[in-house]
Amino acid sequence: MTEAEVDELERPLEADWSCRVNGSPMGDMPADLYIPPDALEVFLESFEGPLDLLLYLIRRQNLDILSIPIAEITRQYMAYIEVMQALRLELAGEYLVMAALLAEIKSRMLLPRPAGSAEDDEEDPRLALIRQLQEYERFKTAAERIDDIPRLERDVFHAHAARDALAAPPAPAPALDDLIEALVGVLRRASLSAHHQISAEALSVRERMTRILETLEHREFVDFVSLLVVSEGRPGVVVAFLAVLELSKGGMLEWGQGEAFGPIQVRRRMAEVVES
Amino acid sequence: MKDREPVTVEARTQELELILEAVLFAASEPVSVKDLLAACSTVESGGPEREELDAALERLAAHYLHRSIELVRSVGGYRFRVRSRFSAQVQAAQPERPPRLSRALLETLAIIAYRQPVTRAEIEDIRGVAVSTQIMRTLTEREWVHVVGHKEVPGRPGLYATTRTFLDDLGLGRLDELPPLDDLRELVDLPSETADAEPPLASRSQEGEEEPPPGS
Amino acid sequence: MKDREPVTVEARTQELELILEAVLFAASEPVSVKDLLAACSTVESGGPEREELDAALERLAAHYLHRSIELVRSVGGYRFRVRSRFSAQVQAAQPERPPRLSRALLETLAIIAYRQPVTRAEIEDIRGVAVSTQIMRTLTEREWVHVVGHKEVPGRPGLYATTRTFLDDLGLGRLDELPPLDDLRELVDLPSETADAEPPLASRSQEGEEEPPPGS
Repeated sequence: MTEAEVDELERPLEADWSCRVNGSPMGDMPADLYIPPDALEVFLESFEGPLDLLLYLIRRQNLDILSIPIAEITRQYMAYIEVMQALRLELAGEYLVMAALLAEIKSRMLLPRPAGSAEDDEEDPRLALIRQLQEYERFKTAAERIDDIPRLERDVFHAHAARDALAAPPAPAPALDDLIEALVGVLRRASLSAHHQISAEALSVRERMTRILETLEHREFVDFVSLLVVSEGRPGVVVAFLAVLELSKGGMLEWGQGEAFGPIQVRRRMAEVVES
Repeated sequence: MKDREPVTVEARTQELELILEAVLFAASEPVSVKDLLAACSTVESGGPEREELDAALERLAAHYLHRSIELVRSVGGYRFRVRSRFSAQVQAAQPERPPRLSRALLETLAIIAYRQPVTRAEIEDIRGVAVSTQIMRTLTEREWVHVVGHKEVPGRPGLYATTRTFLDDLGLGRLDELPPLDDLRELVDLPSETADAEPPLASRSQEGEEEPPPGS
Repeated sequence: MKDREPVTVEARTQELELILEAVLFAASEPVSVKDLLAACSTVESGGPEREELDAALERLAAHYLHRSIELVRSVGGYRFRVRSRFSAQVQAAQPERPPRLSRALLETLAIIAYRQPVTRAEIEDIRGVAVSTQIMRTLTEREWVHVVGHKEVPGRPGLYATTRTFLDDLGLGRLDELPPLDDLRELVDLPSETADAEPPLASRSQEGEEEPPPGS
């Protein structure tokens, strides 16, 4: 049973408090416990603890704890505990501790007090308990008031609109490390075959392949030699040459020679269909 | 004042108003003046000063004067909310109502609110029962309470306090706007006196559960 | 049609519109027609039929025609949303954390960087999984890769290469400032020596069209 349900049940039940319904009293139940046993279980479960129960008993008696015999309160309290046990409710240790405390107070009240000096030292054993009860009651009331304050999503509603039509901010460029890590992941996954797959070609060759393709974008023949940039020195020429070979092998270049011994020309190869 | 065409001024004001509207409806929290200014800084003719922003906010509020929502200002900034007279309709549209908070949770919350910073053991002393871990977890997950430190006693227990979210959710600006804690009540009184002593806020019917009729 | 005074009808329609407005702004999910009807059932003159609800929704949508938000219908029902043209302003006010680049995207980008010019099929062979069109679109939109030509094989697939922007964003001057593949392979080989015994995961990549380069 949820707490909410308990709360729901609590109110009608209290209205019936003084009525006897199905009134078969149980065992040693005190004479004023006129609650049907089924409802009693709900009723007792609704107490938040021994202080709550004790507070209820005292308020119900409408008596000053200082002026009533503690014995009476103790008797009633113990009766409730017995009922709880009879109903096989899970009896929290706190209830039993409270019962013990009440019994202790009762016993101390019975002891004759030595006259004179000791009177000031020894406080009335009921005082500490009363302070605790009073303190608890303040917060019990405060809790109810907090619950009464209009609360967001129960009584008060904010107005908002969905953001899903809004464009998300673009992801930042990857860090070099992220890129490397991703590639290492691919290589690792590809395991042995990766050695054949991703060959250790110099990146400069791959880059030059891209640049040559970009240069040849317009599909006009250019002088092959013009692709070999002499100003980059020998390594540059070699890189460009390898790039041209790679592209040719991939079927991406087309060769031509306008005249015998004329300059060797090269252009991007296009499918025949696209032409005309 | 810069010399702008009247038409341009009108268009600009209208644009500022719409930007504010977009930002306020998109946000899930109150939006600070600083953030509103940042949003408006994207406007072509240059971002507004505080004064112009306030004027645009007023215009926006006026636009919703006869609608079901209102522009409100809270501690954190501005936000739109549904006018309270439509609360019942909003609740009616919700297939499941939010669950009631248990008394145990509310009492724990009240003790933290009024006694903060407070340890779990101190809460348990006041309530006279153990505080379940579930309750502390619920309060923490709702972001109503958090641990603000540790008490320098053996075990260094956490010290709990309420959060800004707690105040926001209750529509309070400051902690001392909570209803004041009652003075200690004498444990002797008549039910009628009891009722008189309580402030009107707590006049809900549930108060009834405290005092059964004396004549039982 | 029931015989109501015109004024009453007008007032009723207005009230329905406001109720819908309240409910739709309070909700964090689309609100179903059923729930909207439930909210409207509280109206004095009796809850509306579906037809009247639709009319009220239309009125409400019209009211926001020139505002920064719009009433939209989606699968679950109706909801308000901020118009996309205010994306930048909302971002400026409350920056969202940008999404992280996915692993799949990073891998694709890395392969293009090291194997350019390269076709999508070749990337898929190396990764062992299909490359989504979304990834290629994102990479192209960010101007990190572009098509530099077409491979003269059936279908004439595009050849992808990285751009100057890609190098700039990575803070590189030239592509060969990327760590050489051989270094990376060492990284891979060291921990995966035991894994060599395992059957290659990317078995479909073995049909590799690419032969090893002449120089290796």
